[in-house]
This record gives sequence, C-alpha cells and structure tokens, in this order.
Amino acid sequence: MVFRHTLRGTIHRFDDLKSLLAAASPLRSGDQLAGIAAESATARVAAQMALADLPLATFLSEAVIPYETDDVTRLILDTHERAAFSPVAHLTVGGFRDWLLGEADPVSLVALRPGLTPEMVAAVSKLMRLQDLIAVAAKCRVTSAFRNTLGLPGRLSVRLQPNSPTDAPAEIAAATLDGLLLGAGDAVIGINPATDNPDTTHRLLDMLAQVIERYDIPTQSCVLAHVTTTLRCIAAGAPVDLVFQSIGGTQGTNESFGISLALLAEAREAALALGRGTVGTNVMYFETGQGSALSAAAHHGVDQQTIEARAYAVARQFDPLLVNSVVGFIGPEYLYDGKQIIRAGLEDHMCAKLLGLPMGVDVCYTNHAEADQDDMDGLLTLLGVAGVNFVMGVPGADDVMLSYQSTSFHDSLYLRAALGLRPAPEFCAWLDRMGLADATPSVLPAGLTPALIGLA
Amino acid sequence: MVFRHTLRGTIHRFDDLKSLLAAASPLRSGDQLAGIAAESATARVAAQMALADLPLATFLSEAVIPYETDDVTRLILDTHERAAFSPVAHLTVGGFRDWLLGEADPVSLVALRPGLTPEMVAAVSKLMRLQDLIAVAAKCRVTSAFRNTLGLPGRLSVRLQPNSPTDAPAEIAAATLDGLLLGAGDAVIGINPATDNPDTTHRLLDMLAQVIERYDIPTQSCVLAHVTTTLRCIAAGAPVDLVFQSIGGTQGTNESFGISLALLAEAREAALALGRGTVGTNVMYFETGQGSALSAAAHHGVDQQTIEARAYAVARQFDPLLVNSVVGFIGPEYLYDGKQIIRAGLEDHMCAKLLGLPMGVDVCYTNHAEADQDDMDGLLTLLGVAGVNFVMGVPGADDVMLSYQSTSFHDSLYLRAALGLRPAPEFCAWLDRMGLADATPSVLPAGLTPALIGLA
Amino acid sequence: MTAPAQWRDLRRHTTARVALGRAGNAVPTEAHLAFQADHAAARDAVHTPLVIADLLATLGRTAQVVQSAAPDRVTFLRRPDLGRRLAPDTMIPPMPGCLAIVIADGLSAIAAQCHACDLIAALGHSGPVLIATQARVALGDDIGARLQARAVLMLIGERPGLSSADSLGAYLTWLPRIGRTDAERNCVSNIRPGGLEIAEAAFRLRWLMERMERVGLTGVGLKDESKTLYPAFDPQHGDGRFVR
Amino acid sequence: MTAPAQWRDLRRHTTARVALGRAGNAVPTEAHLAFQADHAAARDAVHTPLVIADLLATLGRTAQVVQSAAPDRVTFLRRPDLGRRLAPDTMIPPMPGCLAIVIADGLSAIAAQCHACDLIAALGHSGPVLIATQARVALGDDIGARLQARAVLMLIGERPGLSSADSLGAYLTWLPRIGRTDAERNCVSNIRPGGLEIAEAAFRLRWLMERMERVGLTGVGLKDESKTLYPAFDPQHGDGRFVR
Ligand code: B12
Ligand code: B12
Repeated sequence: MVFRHTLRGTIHRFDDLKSLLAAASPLRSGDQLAGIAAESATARVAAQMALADLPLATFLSEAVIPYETDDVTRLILDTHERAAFSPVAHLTVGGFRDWLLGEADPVSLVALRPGLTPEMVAAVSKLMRLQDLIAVAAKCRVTSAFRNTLGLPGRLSVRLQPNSPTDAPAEIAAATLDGLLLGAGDAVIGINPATDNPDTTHRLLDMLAQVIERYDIPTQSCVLAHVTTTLRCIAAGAPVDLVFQSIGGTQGTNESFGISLALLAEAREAALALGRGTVGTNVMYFETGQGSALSAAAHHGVDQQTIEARAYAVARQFDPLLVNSVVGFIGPEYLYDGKQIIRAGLEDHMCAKLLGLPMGVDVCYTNHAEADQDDMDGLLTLLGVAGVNFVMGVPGADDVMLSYQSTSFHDSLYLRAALGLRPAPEFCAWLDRMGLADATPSVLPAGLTPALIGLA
Repeated sequence: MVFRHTLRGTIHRFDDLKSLLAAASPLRSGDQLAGIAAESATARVAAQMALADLPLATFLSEAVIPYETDDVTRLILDTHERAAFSPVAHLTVGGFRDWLLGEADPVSLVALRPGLTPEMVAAVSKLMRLQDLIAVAAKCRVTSAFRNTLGLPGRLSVRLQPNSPTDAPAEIAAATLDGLLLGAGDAVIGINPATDNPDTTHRLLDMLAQVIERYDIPTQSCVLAHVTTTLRCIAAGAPVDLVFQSIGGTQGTNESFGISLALLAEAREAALALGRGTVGTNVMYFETGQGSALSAAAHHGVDQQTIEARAYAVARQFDPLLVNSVVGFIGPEYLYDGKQIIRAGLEDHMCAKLLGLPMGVDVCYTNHAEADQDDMDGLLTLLGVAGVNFVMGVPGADDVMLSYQSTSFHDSLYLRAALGLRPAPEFCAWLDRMGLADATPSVLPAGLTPALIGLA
Repeated sequence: MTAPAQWRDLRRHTTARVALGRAGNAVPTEAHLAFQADHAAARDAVHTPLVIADLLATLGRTAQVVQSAAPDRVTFLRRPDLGRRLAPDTMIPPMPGCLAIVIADGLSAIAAQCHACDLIAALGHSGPVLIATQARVALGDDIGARLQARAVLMLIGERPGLSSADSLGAYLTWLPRIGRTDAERNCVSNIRPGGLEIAEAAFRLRWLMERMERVGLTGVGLKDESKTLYPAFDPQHGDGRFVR
Repeated sequence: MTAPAQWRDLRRHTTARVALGRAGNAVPTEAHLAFQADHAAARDAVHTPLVIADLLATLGRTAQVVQSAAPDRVTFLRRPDLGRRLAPDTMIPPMPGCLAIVIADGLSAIAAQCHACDLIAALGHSGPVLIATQARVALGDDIGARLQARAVLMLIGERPGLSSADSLGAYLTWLPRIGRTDAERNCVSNIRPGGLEIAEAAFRLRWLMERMERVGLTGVGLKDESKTLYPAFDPQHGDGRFVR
C-alpha cells in the first residue's frame, strides 16, 4: 500500500507501511544509517499526519515483515486477541493517541494488552511528545514476582550490577555489598559475565545464592550469560533463579544472538522446574535495545523503534520478571546523543508497558556518544515520573567491565527521594531490618558483615 | 588572583576569579561567543576542581565586577549578612555542594539566604549535575503573596500569558478565558504589550481588572510594559497590581534596559501605595535570562550564568511576588540547543531559590534554536520535580506576538497530574466553585460567560 | 475531547491557538501535528534569504546594499556581535543630517521582503534607503554613524513565530552611533497584515519621528502617546464589546 | 559523608567505584569531579589514532596494513557498516587455509597499541598478521574471506571505559566470510593488566583454537570449558576467601 500526504502544497509519498513508519519516526542516527529516516522535518510531519489517519486495524492485515519469513511476525499475529482489541478497533492511530491520553484508565489498559501488536504501539508512540510518553506509561502498572514483588505503584526497584573484568568473585561480592548498603538489589543482583566459561558461571551463581542466603535478602540473582550457558549450568545443578537473554525483534536478530523462540521456551521450562521462586513464578530476564537488528543486518528496512517494540512481543511470550532496554548502551551509530537516548528510553518504556511488560531501563551512554551525566539525570528523572519498574545500579555509575556509564546506586537514592518512591515491599522490610532504610549507618550492620560472604 | 590546577600532568591556568568561573561553566554558546568558555572538556574539569577547592569566603573579598564601577556589586556586598553566612563560612565551594546536598534542610536554607551572594550560588551550581540542581532546589521553599499565596509545597502555579500582536482587548480576553478554563492564571494574568502606548497599557490594565472582578478570581494582573510606562499608568490612576521589569545582573545591562535600582525602588513604592493586595504585599514581577548582559556588551568578561545569578540579587532587593528566567527566549547565540536550555533552566531555578526568590521559569525556545517540544517536556517535568513556583501558560504553546514557543495551558495540566501538584489554594477553591477542578465541563460555567468580559 | 461550542467561539476573537480541546491533559493529535508542521515551516523561514533584486524592484528606487560582518546565516545566528557591525571595507558615503531607513533581513527575510517597501511608501519617506543582510537591530548604529544621519529607522524581520513568519519590527534611533543601547531606541513591532497594519504602523512611526525631532531623543524618554486604538472599557456595561 | 572504615575496606577487593560516601543521596564532590575528568579522558581515547610504525616495531615482523571503508574517525563512529568492509581497492593476497590474526583499532587504538603484540607473542602465533584501522569486529570476515583463511582472530580495541581505556577484545571466527553473525564467533574480552592478564587470555584462546580445530566451528556451539579461575564457594565455610 502506498501512502500520500499533502502538506502546504507538497505531496509526500511513502512506498509502504514500513517506509511510512520509518519516516514518521523522530530523528535518530540508526534510521539515518539504515537510509530510511525522513528526508526533512516537513516530510516527517507529513508522514506523522498520514500515520495519524491510518486505521489501527491496518496492522492486523499488513505485516511490516512477512509472516512467512519471520517467526516474530508469526508470534505477533498468531497470539493477537481480536476481542481484547475491540475497544480500539474503530480508531485511527491518531485517535488511539487521544484515547490513550484521554479515556484510557489502568483497568482498560490491562484488558487491552492482548489486543495490541507492537507495531500499533510503536506507531502511536511516533505521534507522541515526551510528556505523552510519560503520561500514558504512568497509567500502566505491570507487576511481576519471584522472591519479591516488583512494579507496584510508588515503588522503584534497582538491578544491582556488580560486574568485574575477570568475573572475580571477590570483586563482585564487594560491589554487591556496596550496592546493598545503598539500598539497591531488589530487582535482581545480576552479573554480566566477562567470560563464557560454564564453570565460572556456575561459581558465580553459587556465590550469589550464598550472598542472598547469608544476608537473608528477599531478592533473586542472575548471571547474564548466553542462554545456552545457563542451560548447561541448570543441567549441572547450579542455583539458577532467572534465565537471562538478549533478544531482538526479528528472527534474524535472534539468530545472530544464537537463539530461537524454542530455545527460550526450553530455558523457561528448565528454570520453572527448579521452583526457586517464593512469591511468584516469573523466571525470565530479557534485555533489548534499539539498533541491534540493524547491527545484525536483520532489520528488513523497518525502523529501529518499531523493531524494538517487536522484541517486546518476544518477551511477553515468556512472562518475564524483568525486561529492560539498554537504551544508550550500544553507541552513537543508533542513538547519537543525549536527546536521542532520552526520547528512545521513554518510547521503549511506554511501548513495553502498553504491551504489558515489567519494564525497566538501563539509563546509560558510552564514551563514543554525545551524552553526559546531565542527560542521564534527565532521562532517569523522567522515567521515574513515568513509573519505570527498575533501573540499574552500578558502583559510581562506571561499569568497569562493560565500559559504559549507567546509573549509580546513588542515582536511585536520588530518584526515590525526589519522587517519594520506595523499593519492593519485601526488600523494604529487609532494609528496615538491616537499619538501612533511611541513611547510611556509621558502622555496618552485623547482618551485613563482609566476612559472611567471604570478604576478609 | 591566579588559579592553577594540575590534571593528569597538565597545568591549567586561570587568570582570575571570573576566568575560573567561566572555565568551570558547563558548555554554552553564550560563553563561547564571549570567548570565555573552557578550551576543552579537560580544562573545564580542571577549572571545576580548582573551583571546588576555593574557600566560599573568597567571594566576599574578591568581586568579579569591581565594587567601584557597578551598583549591582555594591548591592550584593553591602547587603551581605556575615552572621547568616557563618554556618558555611568555613567551607570550600566543593564542600558547600556536599553540605547543600547533605545536611542542609529547608529551615537552615531559609536562614542562610542573606549570607549567600549570587557568585557563591553560581559557583556551586557549576559543580552540580542536573539531579543535584533538582535535589537542592526541592529543599528550598519560597512563598509570596498578593491576592493569593504562591509557592506552597505541592503547588504549581501558572502565569496566564494572553498576548496579542496588536494588544487588542478582545484577543486578550479570549485567550484569558481559554486559560482560565484550563486552570491557568493563579500566578498572574500577565500581558506582554506589543506597543508602548501608555493609554493602551491603561486600557489593558482596566480590562484585566474587570476580568478579575467579574469572574471574581483570586489572582493578580500585570501588563509587562517598561517600568516607566507603568509608572505613568499609576500616576494616571490605572489599576496596577504588579510592576513588571526585565532586569540584568550588571549596572550596564540595567542601563541598556533603561532602568536603575532607584527607579525600581520608586516603582515598588508607587505600587505598594495602591494597596491592592489582599493576602500579601509582594508587588514586583521580574524577568531575567542568561545572555542579556553579553547582548548589551555589559558582561565584563563574566560568564552568563554568574551574571544571571547576580540579577537575582537585584530582584530579591524588592521582595517580588514573581521572578522568572525566560531561559530559551533570547536565542541560540546564548543557549544553543535543548540540552543547554534544559541545564540553564535548572541552574537558574536552583540559584534563585537558594537566594530566596519565588522562582518560575519560562520553559521555552525560539525557532532559530535547536530545540523542540520534547526538550520542553523534559525541562518542564524536571522543573516540576525541582519544585518550580510557576511556569507560563500560552494558548497552544504558541505566543502569537512574541514569536516563540512557551508552555501551553495543557502542559501545566500534564505536569500537575504527573506530579500530583495543585494550583495556589485560593485559586483552587475558585476552580472548584467554577466546576473546573477536575476536567473540562461540556458547557461553560455560568460564572465564566464570555459576555461578562465583553466577548459576544 | 473537543471544546464546547461556546468555547470554540473564542476562536472568532483571536488567531491564538485557543479552544484546542483536550485529550486527557494533552493537546489532541490534530492540533499537535499542526503545531509540528508549523514548527518545521518556521525553522525554514529563519533560513530563507532576502531576494534583493525583487526588493529593489518593489522599492522602485536605488538603494545601497550592505552586509554585516557575519558572512553567512549560520555564523549570523551564533554571532550577533558580527551582525551588529558592517562587513570590513564597507563604504557608505556620508549624508550628514539625513534620516535614513534600513531594510534588514534580521531573523526573517520574508518580513522585510513582504512589508518593508509598503511601509516606506506609507511613511512617505524621501531620505536615503539602504538594504542590509545578516543584520541585527544595532547594525543601524554603524550605518547611521557612517552616514552621519540624525536618525536611523531599521525595518527588520522579527524572529518567525509558529503563526506568522512575516512580522516586521521598526526600530528608531536618534543620533545613531556604535554603542547606543536599546534604552535609547523606540520600537514599533509586529507589523504585518493580521498584526499591526501598515497604515497604523506608519501613523505611529510618523508620530514618534515628529516628537523625536522636537525633543531630540529616542528611547525610554520618548513614549508613543499618539492615540490608543481601543475604547475605554466601561465598567457599567458588561456587554460593552471589545474591538480587535 | 565518607563511608565507614569497614565499608571503605571494600576498595581493597575491586577497582570499581565502591565506598564513595554520600552527600545526601549524591556522590560527594571529589568523586563526582574525578568521574568527570575520567569521562573527558575516555572521550579523548576514542579519538586517539593507532601509531602503526610503533606497532610494527613492537611486532617485530612485517604485517599488511589495511583500512576499512570508513575514511576517518567521525565516519567510523556513525557508519559501522563501513567499518565492517575493507576500503575499495584493498588487495590481500590469499593464503588458503591459514589462521590469521588482525590487530584492529576498534573503539580504542590504545588497547591494540599496548597489548596486541604481547598477546600475539604469548599465543606463539606464526601465521599471517594484519593491521586494520577504523575497524569493527566483522571486518575480520572480509579480511579472512579474502585470505581464504580457515579462521581469523580479531584483536580489537574495546570501547574505552572510565576506568580503563586499554581493554582488548579477541574475537575468533571459524571459516570467516561476509555475513557471519556474532553467534558464530567466540569472544575473550577485557584483556589488559588489571583485567584478564595476557597470559591467561592466551591460555583461553589457545584452548578455544584447539577445540575449534577439532569440532570445526566457533560460536554458541563452542564453549570455553578450559578451566575456571575460581575455587568453588564452600557453603560450609562462611570465611572461605574469594580470590581475585
Ligand atoms: C556492545 C556489546 C554488545 C552489544 C553489541 C551490539 C552492537 N551492535 O555493537 C549487544 C547488546 C547486542 C550485545 C549482546 C550480547 N553480548 Co555483548 N558486549 C558488548 C560490549 C559491551 C562491547 C563490545 C565492544 O566494544 N566491541 C568492540 C567494537 C569495536 O566492536 P563492534 O564490531 O563495534 O561490536 C561487535 C562486537 O561487540 C559483537 N559482540 C557483542 N557482544 C558479543 C558477544 C559475543 C559472545 C560475540 C561473539 C560478539 C559480541 O557485536 C558487535 C557487532 O558485531 C562487550 C564488553 C566489552 N567490554 O567489550 C560485551 C560482551 C562482548 N558481550 C557479551 C555477551 C555475553 C553478550 C550476549 C551473548 C549476552 C546474552 N546472553 O545474550 C549477547 C549476544 C551476543 C551475540 N552473540 O550476538 C560478553 C561476552 C562473553 C564472552 N567472553 O563470550 C561481553 C564480553 C560482556 C557482556 N557480558 O556483555 N553485546
Ligand atoms: C527578544 C526580545 C527581547 C530580548 C532581547 C534580547 C536580545 N539580546 O536579543 C529581551 C528579553 C532582553 C527583551 C527585553 C525587553 N523588551 Co523585548 N522583545 C524581544 C522580541 C520577542 C523579539 C525581538 C526580535 O525579534 N528582534 C529582531 C532581531 C533581528 O533583532 P536583534 O538585533 O537580534 O534584537 C534586538 C532587539 O530585539 C532589541 N529589543 C528587544 N526588545 C526591545 C524593546 C525595545 C523597546 C527596544 C527599543 C529594543 C528591543 O534587543 C535586541 C538586542 O539589541 C520582541 C517581540 C517581537 N515579536 O519582535 C520584544 C519586544 C521588542 N520587547 C518589548 C519590550 C517592552 C521589552 C522590554 C522593554 C520589557 C521590559 N519591561 O523591560 C525589555 C527591555 C528592552 C530594552 N530596552 O533593552 C516590546 C516592545 C514594545 C514597544 N513597542 O516598545 C516587544 C515588541 C514585545 C514585548 N513586550 O516583549 N526583549
């Protein structure tokens, strides 16, 4: 289908649905790299106007990536629920924006989830300003649970990310304790491994399990190894709470990550079988991020934000405990500067929330991007207002293994104080028990002695 | 005094206090234009380190603009209160940042105000990230009152700005009613006049007084004419609630605006004598903005943010009801893009609040700047978290006379909803009476009939 | 939600974006996108150059063309200091005691292109006219000083807004010389159809110029006391109509 | 507030920014400014070029120098696609069946400059070595394909972090050809003093290469099962020490 829109006397033409979506996307370097960004600000507005007039139902009859060749498309269309879609079935994309901002309430939004496709939410987000992305996301509440309950109103959780360049247990333990003392770790204590050695992964899983047990923390652990490595660890009897995997929004992207939907399903079954959760059974942790499909040459000419939303369709299939976009992680070729990172972070968060995911954001940037701490403070605060489920916590915001800047433990303390947010309830109670609820004590609490976790 | 700081083996040299302050300022186009910005990111950090080590008391012995030649410097130093300064007298600028973020509480911050000079607060702001600017500002509460009470915790007020390219009363009345229906106008109903005709100004003052009387609104009006025009109107018996004036942070800037401290004092006396306030006697409204001193070639080699803070010293001398920085108003030669505008807005807000001013911000940009609505949504939301006293309300964010984009009435509704903020209490009660507290009614309330204010 | 009819009626009174309706707290999609389109257009307007040949043709007389020290638009935007000085080597023959008019692009060449000549005609001006590009208001001081003019009137493009890109500002300076402050000028602003009409602007400028000649100054000491366009608001009659 | 002594002790165990203390909820000024200085330095590191003469001298043997299709650093950063292809007209003589090593600047030439030669020496590599600038990991596929290599090992500068700008990544690809995905490679990362020591990295790479030759693949199907550096954590002994 060809689309045309006349603006101030000029006819703008868009060859098909994916070109229209791409042209309607707010400017970002990844779409420029792919050669699919709008040619001018005026062409972009024309595309947005054409998109606003498009019936939402179009996305059910026209796939941006063919059904036949892509299993993510099949997943999206095969799991779509017409009945759930009916409240908005008559709307255009523009009308959908008005509906979301207007009459939609938290209850109707929960009911709507199975009726929405990623392309619908990506499309509507392209018509939104930051404040719209914030206001709509704030209406969506998604909770999930494993050893604590995440995503409740008025809560902000933190993934404690104690990485080490050599996966050294002592380094990781020290950073973990640092984070706990600063109130982080309720979302998960999650290590990105520098190595791909299954035995090392196993050691780390043991170590985190011990930390959680000895400090008696109501939280879960994860080593963010490749899913195949985690499966091996499960087979070897390692204490795996959550299975992690990076995922993308096209079959090709996932193949470049060495995964398939079947593999993810298998991993989920394996983790569920361990039955390690106490208050819930959400056992998956996924990460996504705009640009990975283009980087893998598996984007099919679709803009990166739409593909990102498609990754959420993959995620929601597996009832995750945590999903987050590593928004500024990859680099300037996909999101050039602070401005693009900020917008993408809020887009990703809203789109995922609309689709029903327990969404967090890695508020971050690399040293080759045009961004700094000010941009991160901005995005972090805006996400807080939007009701983000969790953010990262890295010692001093500097990840010494992944080589990028994320949010620090201090950052989450700031955000909680600024917006009156608290950690997950079970974790709050634990912080209280440890005497860490309000401020840092002048001696470490007995329950958190470094020696208890092997640090002497 | 010459300053030196060694960073990674390189010695960075700063010729004097004002050069140090300029080099320590986060990047902005105005300081580049003035030729005083740091040469590199590294030089900037070196300057910040040197500044962090500087005793706060230095600013009492070294003036960035000589006492002899500048009446703003004289005002600053002559009104400084040593006793109030004593709690922080022993601190360096870096230590002051830690103190502000740490032990300082709202009560101690109120007591500190007369002990602070603008240069001190400008200096400390240069060592702060956005989150610091927000966190510290949020500790400061400044209330003021005339016909309602502004700046109370949990409140966000709006200046209703119903400008017309011809100062036409009907246009202004229509825009005013539009704003009232959308909950704006508690800070002030304030018109920027396109013309400089005292009779027209008088007509507008009459008209606004009638609107306030007939609609029975607990608020104040203002026509933002030059102070000399307003003085004429007072002499002619016009109903002047507030005297407005643009002010700057050096004597030369004020001279370029055609004003002096004595003229401002005279105007304040004249307005006070009218005794039109009901719940308070704050009768002045000031606007400021980074860059005006440089534009007037009256900046003395001082960076624009420090000069902006000096303008607040002028403002606080006259117990204003409202002060706001028109942060993105002037153009890209002073604040190049959204990033610079966002940071400057938060700096201005925090500096003014620390000095004790009832601070609002005109969250705005011009069409020659690299900024858009996303940037404004970001700044607006961040200012809300920081506790800004008021923002602007312009129909659809488009000022048809001043030719720039400010915040719309809708924007303030968004912000109030997102952060649970309410208008000034007296105005809240009025909105309740009019049935406008929650949403827009389907017929206009009888008390707000257009005909009542001459619109048929 | 669209606004109730009585509210939408407010649009009759103003070109401002009133009665937009609400989508929750936000502006509805249509109004939002119209705004975005206007923003794209306004940004383009900043960069539209003055077409001098056309301007001269409309003016119907000779006029010296000068440029500021800002070599191009991008520099002009970041370097107002250069926009206030003439390009090096500019030669302007003195015309001591004249009253000069300068047509300047300022931030919107479109405004100067569309309305400056009409305004000059309406003023009945017979003195020298110059055309200046990449010009700020204070470039008139440099020009006026070299002319040794007794006064200079800059007709300059105001920054383009979302709703109008053709608004002209007129800045009048007595005894122009480098270093004059804005406190020493007068301004008549928003000159365009739909704003201050040309005839009305000309009337006000003539009044100001007459008074200027009499008192020998411009600026805060000189107020436009010509007449107000608007009748007094009669507190007795709530239905007293406002005029636009 | 600075952190209590027991907390500060954690610094002995890690180079991460632990025990920074608190100023309210924020990082104290000193730590904040140290961070800012490191950020400025890391940004410079991205743009530091490879000094090829020095590299060749350290290497002590000849090596063909190639460049990707990205002509300069600025283009390289925005165009990873160009960084994955050789510059047009690049000629690489085939060496069918070889195992090639490519020293590549990647995002930190400093890493390649400082550690690549040591690692090659530790590997005892005797096959061809090439040097590539403005290179991404997948440039090895293009190079390897032209060489008709059986495998290629890219030693490439990882993006510079705040705490280290000299971290080297080693990416191993069996039967390199354009279009290989990252799922078809193995990676040994964070190679630098203070990270994975050269000797340790060489050990792991040798192990991976041996296994690769045996099973005839790299990627997710090939795991580093050489050995783990760390003893099992003994649940019975709370005081069992961790090793770094
Ligand atoms: C950026 C990055 C990513 C990005 C890459 C996106 C991109 N297009 O650039 C994303 C987020 C997609 C990613 C994903 C994964 N990564 Co990664 N990633 C990195 C990181 C932080 C920087 C890499 C870098 O600087 N490269 C240098 C530049 C010059 O090269 P480039 O050509 O621009 O980038 C390519 C490589 O980085 C490659 N790549 C990235 N990660 C991985 C992982 C493996 C195993 C391989 C073979 C290649 C690879 O992808 C890029 C595009 O081709 C490193 C840590 C580090 N300090 O280096 C980890 C790292 C390389 N990744 C790692 C892992 C485990 C993964 C995942 C397997 C995680 C998971 N469970 O899914 C996935 C899947 C990788 C795959 N098979 O495709 C580990 C590798 C452990 C090991 N020794 O095998 C590292 C060391 C640390 C970590 N835990 O994240 N990663
Ligand atoms: C930008 C602006 C400002 C900025 C100028 C900063 C700068 N360096 O650029 C600031 C915020 C400082 C400002 C201040 C004031 N302004 Co003003 N300003 C404008 C605005 C919005 C745009 C001007 C423009 O586009 N100029 C064109 C470009 C190309 O010229 P430029 O050389 O870059 O800019 C110069 C002029 O704009 C000049 N200028 C700006 N305002 C004024 C006001 C007067 C009376 C004069 C003589 C000159 C002047 O200052 C600039 C630097 O020299 C206009 C409204 C409009 N739509 O035009 C109002 C406008 C010109 N200002 C107006 C007023 C009233 C004022 C104030 C007197 C308000 C007050 N009570 O203090 C002050 C003081 C002005 C002075 N004497 O110096 C009125 C003028 C009414 C009239 N007919 O006399 C206008 C029409 C609308 C308004 N109410 O703001 N202003």
